[in-house]
Amino acid sequence: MAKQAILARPGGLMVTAGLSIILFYVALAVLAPILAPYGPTEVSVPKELAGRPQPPSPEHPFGTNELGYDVLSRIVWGSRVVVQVVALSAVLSMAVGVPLGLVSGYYGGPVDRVLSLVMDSVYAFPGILLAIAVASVLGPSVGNAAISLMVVYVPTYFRMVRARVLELKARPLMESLWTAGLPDHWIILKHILPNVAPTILVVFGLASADAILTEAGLSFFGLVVVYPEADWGLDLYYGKNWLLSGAWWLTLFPGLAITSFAAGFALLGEGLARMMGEERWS
Amino acid sequence: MAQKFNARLAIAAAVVLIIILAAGFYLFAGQGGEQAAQAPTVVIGVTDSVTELDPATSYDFFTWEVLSNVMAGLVTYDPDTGEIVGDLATGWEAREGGKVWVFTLRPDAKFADGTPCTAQDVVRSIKRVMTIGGDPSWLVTEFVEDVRAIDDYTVEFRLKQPVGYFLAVVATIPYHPVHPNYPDNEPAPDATWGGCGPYKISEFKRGEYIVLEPNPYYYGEKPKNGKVIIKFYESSQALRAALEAGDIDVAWRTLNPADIRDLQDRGYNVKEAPGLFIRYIVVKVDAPPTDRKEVRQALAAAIDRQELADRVFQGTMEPLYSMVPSGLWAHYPAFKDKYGEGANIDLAVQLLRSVGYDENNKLKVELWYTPTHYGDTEAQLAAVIKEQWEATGLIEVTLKSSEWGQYVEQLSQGQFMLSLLGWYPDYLDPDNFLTPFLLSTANTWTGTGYVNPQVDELLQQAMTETDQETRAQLYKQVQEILAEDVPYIPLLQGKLYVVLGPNVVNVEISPLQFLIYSSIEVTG
Amino acid sequence: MGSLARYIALRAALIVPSVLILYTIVFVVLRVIPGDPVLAVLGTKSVPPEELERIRERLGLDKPLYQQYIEYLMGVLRLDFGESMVYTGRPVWNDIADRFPATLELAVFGFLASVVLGLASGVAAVKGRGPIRALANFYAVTGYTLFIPWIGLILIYVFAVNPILPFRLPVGGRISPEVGLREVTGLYIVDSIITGNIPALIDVLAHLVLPSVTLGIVLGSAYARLVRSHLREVLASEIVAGYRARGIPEILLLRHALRNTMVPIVTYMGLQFAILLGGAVLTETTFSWPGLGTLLLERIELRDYTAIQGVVIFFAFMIGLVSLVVDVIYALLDPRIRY
Amino acid sequence: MVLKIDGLIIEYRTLRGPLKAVDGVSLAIGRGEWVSVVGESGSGKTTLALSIPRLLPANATIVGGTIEIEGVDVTRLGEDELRRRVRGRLVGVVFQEPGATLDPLRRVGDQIAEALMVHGLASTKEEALRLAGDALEKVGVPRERVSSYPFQLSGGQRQRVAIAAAIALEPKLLVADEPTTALDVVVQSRIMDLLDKLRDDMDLSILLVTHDIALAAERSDRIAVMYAGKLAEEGPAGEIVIGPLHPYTRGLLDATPDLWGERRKPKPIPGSPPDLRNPPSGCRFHPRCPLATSECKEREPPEVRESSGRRAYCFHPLTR
Amino acid sequence: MHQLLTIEDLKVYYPVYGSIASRILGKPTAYVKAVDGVSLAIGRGEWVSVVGESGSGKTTLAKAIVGLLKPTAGTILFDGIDVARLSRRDWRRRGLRRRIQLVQQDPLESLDPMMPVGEQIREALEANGVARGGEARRKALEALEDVGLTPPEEMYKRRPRQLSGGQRQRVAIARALALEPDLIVADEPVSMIDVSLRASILDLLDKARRRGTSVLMITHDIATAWIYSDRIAVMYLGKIVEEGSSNSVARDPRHPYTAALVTSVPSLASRKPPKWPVEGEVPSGLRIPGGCRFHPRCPLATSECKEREPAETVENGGRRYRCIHPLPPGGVWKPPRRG
Repeated sequence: MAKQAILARPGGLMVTAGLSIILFYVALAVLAPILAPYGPTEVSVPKELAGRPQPPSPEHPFGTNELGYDVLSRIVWGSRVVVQVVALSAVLSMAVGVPLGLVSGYYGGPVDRVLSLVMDSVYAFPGILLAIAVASVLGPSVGNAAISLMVVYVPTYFRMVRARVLELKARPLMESLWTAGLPDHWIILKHILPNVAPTILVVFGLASADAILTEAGLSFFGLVVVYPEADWGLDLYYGKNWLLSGAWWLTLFPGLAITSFAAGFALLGEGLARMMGEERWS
Repeated sequence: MAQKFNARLAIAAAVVLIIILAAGFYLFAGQGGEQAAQAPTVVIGVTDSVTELDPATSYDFFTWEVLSNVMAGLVTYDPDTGEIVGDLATGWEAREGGKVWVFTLRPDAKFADGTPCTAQDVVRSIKRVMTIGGDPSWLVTEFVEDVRAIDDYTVEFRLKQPVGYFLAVVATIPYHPVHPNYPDNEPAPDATWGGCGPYKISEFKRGEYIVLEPNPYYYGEKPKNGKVIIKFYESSQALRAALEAGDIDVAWRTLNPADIRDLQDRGYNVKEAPGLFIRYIVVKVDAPPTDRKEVRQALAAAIDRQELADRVFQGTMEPLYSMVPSGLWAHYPAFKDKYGEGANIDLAVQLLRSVGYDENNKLKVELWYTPTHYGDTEAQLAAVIKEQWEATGLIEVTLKSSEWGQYVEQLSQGQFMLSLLGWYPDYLDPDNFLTPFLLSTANTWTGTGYVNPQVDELLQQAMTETDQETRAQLYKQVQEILAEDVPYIPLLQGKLYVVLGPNVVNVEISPLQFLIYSSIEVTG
Repeated sequence: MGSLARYIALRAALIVPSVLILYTIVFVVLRVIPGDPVLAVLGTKSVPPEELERIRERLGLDKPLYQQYIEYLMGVLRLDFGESMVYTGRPVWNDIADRFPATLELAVFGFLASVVLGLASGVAAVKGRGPIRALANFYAVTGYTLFIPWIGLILIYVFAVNPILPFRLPVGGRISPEVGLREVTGLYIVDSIITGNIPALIDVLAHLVLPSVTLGIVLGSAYARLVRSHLREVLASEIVAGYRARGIPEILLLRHALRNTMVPIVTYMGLQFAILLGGAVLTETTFSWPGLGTLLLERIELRDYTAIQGVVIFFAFMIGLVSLVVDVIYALLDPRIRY
Repeated sequence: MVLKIDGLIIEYRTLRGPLKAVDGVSLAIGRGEWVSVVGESGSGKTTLALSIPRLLPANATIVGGTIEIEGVDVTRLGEDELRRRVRGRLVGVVFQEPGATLDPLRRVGDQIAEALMVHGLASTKEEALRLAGDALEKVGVPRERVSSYPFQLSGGQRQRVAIAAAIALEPKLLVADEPTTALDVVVQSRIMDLLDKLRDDMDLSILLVTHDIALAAERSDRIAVMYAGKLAEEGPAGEIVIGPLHPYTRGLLDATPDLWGERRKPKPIPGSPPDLRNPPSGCRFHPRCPLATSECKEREPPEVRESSGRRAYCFHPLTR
Repeated sequence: MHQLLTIEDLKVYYPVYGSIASRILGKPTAYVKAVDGVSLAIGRGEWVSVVGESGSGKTTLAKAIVGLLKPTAGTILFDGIDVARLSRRDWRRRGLRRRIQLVQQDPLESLDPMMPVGEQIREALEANGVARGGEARRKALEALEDVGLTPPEEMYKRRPRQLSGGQRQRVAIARALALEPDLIVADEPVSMIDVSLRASILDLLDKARRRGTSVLMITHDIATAWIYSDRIAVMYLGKIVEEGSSNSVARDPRHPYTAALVTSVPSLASRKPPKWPVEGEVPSGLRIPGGCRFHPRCPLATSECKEREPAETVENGGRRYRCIHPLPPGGVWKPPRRG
């Protein structure tokens, strides 16, 4: 497939846009010390102004919060937390969900039935509630937030991978592999996994979009980092207290960051799905 | 199929139509609402909630406020002078050196359905509290040996030991008589029979609202309004928005400081009253590094309370230099005397250096806070304290947080080096601001580990003493030791704010910090 | 229909294991949390320690964990969800019964809003022209990434605080107590209709607008996405080719296509219900909606074990029930389904 | 002439560039005549068939030529006119897997009746259902089946119902796009019998698209052989199978096993069909043609016409 | 003749879950008797075709032979081993996977789209211990060249999508042949292939047969079967109704069903028998008619056919059929008139 044609393919524009957004935020996270104009908890306005949020100005394009912290800088620094949590949780969820899904789907049997029942039960439960429950056990930290998200998204990967494996198993391909005399582990690793990989990529995009929102929810309830550390959801939580006093910038910008980053992943996932012609993802 | 489709369309159309109708209603509600009101109704908004409408089990500030408006106790506080005055009781007498208390009741007290309220009701209610053994029952069981009705209008309490401030204890909610309908030995969390106070509960929708109407048989002054509705909001923003949208007349507990100031700037009438709510840091004295007195003193010295009040609370709290809040009679600002008013960085640095800390060997401390229990400003409070301590150049602060349910357990297990906490008094006496914190047998819940036999003795002495002058003297000594030993660093004292909608002309707050609903007057 | 009844019974029986799984998860999770319901309520009150012990004993917290696990489970079998650990003597069931109607009302209207929005934009994403189509597509893909508290705040700002419409919508709660609604079912819409209280009905609907629209906007995008892809698929199918070849007008064709589209989407609605409940939690906090989600959050903070367990079991049960109902609806929509 | 296609060119826009699926095809069908278009996959036969009721996918455009049905040039008609005058009314269509065109959620009678009402052939639902029943009877399905859902019918009945739906409006032309590819020979033969009967009963013209030249030869009056978007040869069925003019037709015949002919191994045509995005120059068949000369590579082949109306496009037409 | 494969009274029944409830419970409501007592033998180097309509059970038969399905009853003796009873592991361990190869209908579906086709041949060689490493690669290249995919180095690297349909089927055959099997089971190997290319694919199988490999071809195309095979077995509803040398079965059938089949095949020939009429369609395997299973459609059926299952008649020369009223020699030319 010609590289230059990626934009012309169905979903190509979406994938490109999504990837750009994701890369933008990842770059922001990596380069935060260079890019952020101020430290996340640096009182960047004169002390007499530090009691009230200051509106956007040339020095502070996104304004400052009530403690005199620069909102733009906090969004830049906050991206580190979000990127870490989402990346870590995606890796963890895949590491658990994908192999389980592969094996469970491939071999079937009573283990598969029990595993599916457990995963389905968890999957059917509102993810944000589950994440909150787990996160409040573990206490606020990036690692703990990632684990909480993992609990929510392992079933997602598991179910998708398993469903895809079952789909593959029903195809003539599998009969051809069995009759070719290939051993099971080889079939799983060399044939099923590569064929499931696009699905995993799609699920990665869609689940990560959702994970960002769940992370924001956890953060909103103070379950990811401890203030004054910067994190979008937490900043939005405190920022909203000033909305009615007119300090809209404390609400608008963190919210935009959350939504746009999540949208990046959504575009990636959906774009990939369309590219592969498989649009039916729940 | 076609029919089904049309049915669906019809439903959709109906929904749209109803929404348009609703819109229209709201458009004209302004005009319509005014003529309808004859007995003015007051709508109060709070972010609190009413938990259990049973004085035997409820033990939170706001439920007590509501109960205090629907019930009457033996004694109460005069809103103007702050003195304890009779309410159901017309007189009382302390006998046997404060071990036996006898109250004489007024004969005209009646419950909201006209049932007279007698000494037997008082006795039964208090015994009920003791039997049920709910959360606040210790307020009775700690003090009262026995209670009995001598006749229909005389109640006698026999205490376990003489208590100088027993009247302040009797003023608390568990001592308020309840309607005979309340079952004797089981709690009635949803009961609305109430007591014999100025209001009766006409409707209670948990988590949504409670409606109070005047008790027609109330012996005291008639309320200045026809009905009180209290609506519960999830957040202070919602509360504020409701006020601005005109959904409520009075915005009561708890608006964010920022919103109070902002509403004031926008011309809302904001009523301010001194408050008895205090904020302080619990210091763990039995583990390094805060086991060294110099370290604790340095931490206390480096605090700039005014900055905290201004930057975090927009001036809605005041600096506090003792655990006993100013305004209460035994208040003595011991920390101001010892460490000065602002941040005493020099002293802090000197103290820290004296125990071997320097720029290369900084004092490392952990400060814990709980993010929501004390409102949304808590994280900012911690952040600014961190700034202040780190301004010494010799301290490195790590902030940690856990949510309330976990926080209190960790606290009581002494897991926190430094932790932010707050305190509402159970009864209005300096004892309630000192004993629970400093008496070594009573302060285990704070996890401080503070034990000082001298303090224990002083507090015991003050408890049984009935002379206020002598007690004040004893409490002053305790507060001086507090500033020296620093098991707690008092930070701030709350002020109370009621933001009034345009129609509200008067509102009063009782010395116990309760809003007196009957005092709220609205125009039109 | 006998087989349908048998099927329903079977499906209902299948709810049990998943309720059990969630109860177990929650029980384990709760008991490893440091935290204590007794301290959460009394922790900063000067309650004597022996008093605290006594209360713990009364709540059964001194018993071994397995005993607590089994006793609660046995209770649930008798439909007894236990008493709250923080509100003395108050059965958890009462809390659930109080709050559930609110959540149900929000869920139903949020669901309606999301279906309306999702259908409209899903169709627009396929059949619309130019910018409308692009916009609908964009919404379909990214709509669900709107953070509920954020979009809720924006709606509050725009429709209640600085209203762009000539009237304000209420920002919180389910009803203005002034309208004096007599409660029958707890579902205020139903109550106001059966008591004939028109002002109350209008008031309740007005209170529902912002929360359900918030929920609808976010959840609608999922439907939009599904409608879009299934509709495209159906429109490209032989079925539609057949209709087209018979000269059936586009509008009728779209109607038939939509019905075929709805079949797979209805199955999805069962799962969506869980997301709906999750979204309702955030919506409830944003709009002071006294529902089960806020109850759960409240009680998690207070470590009210019985209440949390009760709500989770109830949620799990509801989700099971809804997916059952969805499956039955599915059968009604699709004549091919046999039990 | 019921149908007259002249110089038709249809282009598809695809991701990897445009392709001409039909390139200058002319074809006519008279009343009651059965013409079969034979070709392999990618020959453009389906595109040609579906262009008649203008049912091509959105990425296909008629670039040139005309399609006249009963004197109406459908390439000039708007979507609305096509719907009202052409589809279903002048041209009925039977697709591959005819049963799949039935809406699984609706009763078959409703589906047929709907078309009748939309086109104003019935004014009431009852009348429409009655006519739908008539149509079912014409294809040999009991009229009670109007109230059945497709899933309640057997596979063969579904095919017949689909055909009934296509002829219910009494069109002049029936376009059948490989309606029997997925079917077994026994069923195929019965469906063909049905089409034959309908042709007689209704004086219907039939355009059958198939890859099976034997099937075409058995059933149709005339055969048009397509290769790579172009017509290779067209003429009376009998003449074509006995003595094809075009080497491709010959190849096709030799590659087809014939149970009642000589028992010999079929001969494959060497090579494979071309990529239409990048078709061979000159005669498109030349890379696979045993008779190809340099001329074939360079120029488009001329039309060879015979008095019988037979025509072929070849430099080196075979002789009998 | 020494038979390579001997199938004895093979039965393969599929459970049918007629309702969702039965699926949940795992209790089939019925069984489809896809293969219902089939006996068939294939000699070394022999080409046998099984011909039947869809639903006749011919594909199930193929799957059972290659060990993809566990037969319900009966034996499949392959070179003396009863493969019907072997576990999947035993199939591999005893080297049967190499010796019996399957060629499927749709090469696009049976090849892994993600792997270069050469690698797919190579992994089969390695998995069956035919060759390893560079040797395996060399053999894979050879196999590609053998089936006419040149240049093999270039073709080795291609993925299935980069090949035409005919080329893909060549790959599938190359993989099968590379393992030098004793038996190739080809399930409709050319039905998805363009007419002009079919012969070239079948020729590959024919070449292998001439080298001593037995071929079992499953097809619905009796004309092709007639040309290529030594013997033809005609299946109807899970039973072989007629079997014999391909010329005799295809041109001079004894069974009325075979007669209907062969007379329905379109032909260009000037002289061909008139069509034999049959009624209705192949019934579902769930409701197999009693007696002779063809009787409801048979133009020659009598009441006897309804009652008695016809026994197998074996003629001299090994031809056998199950019919109470078999056609006389040449009888296919005289179809009965039906009223």
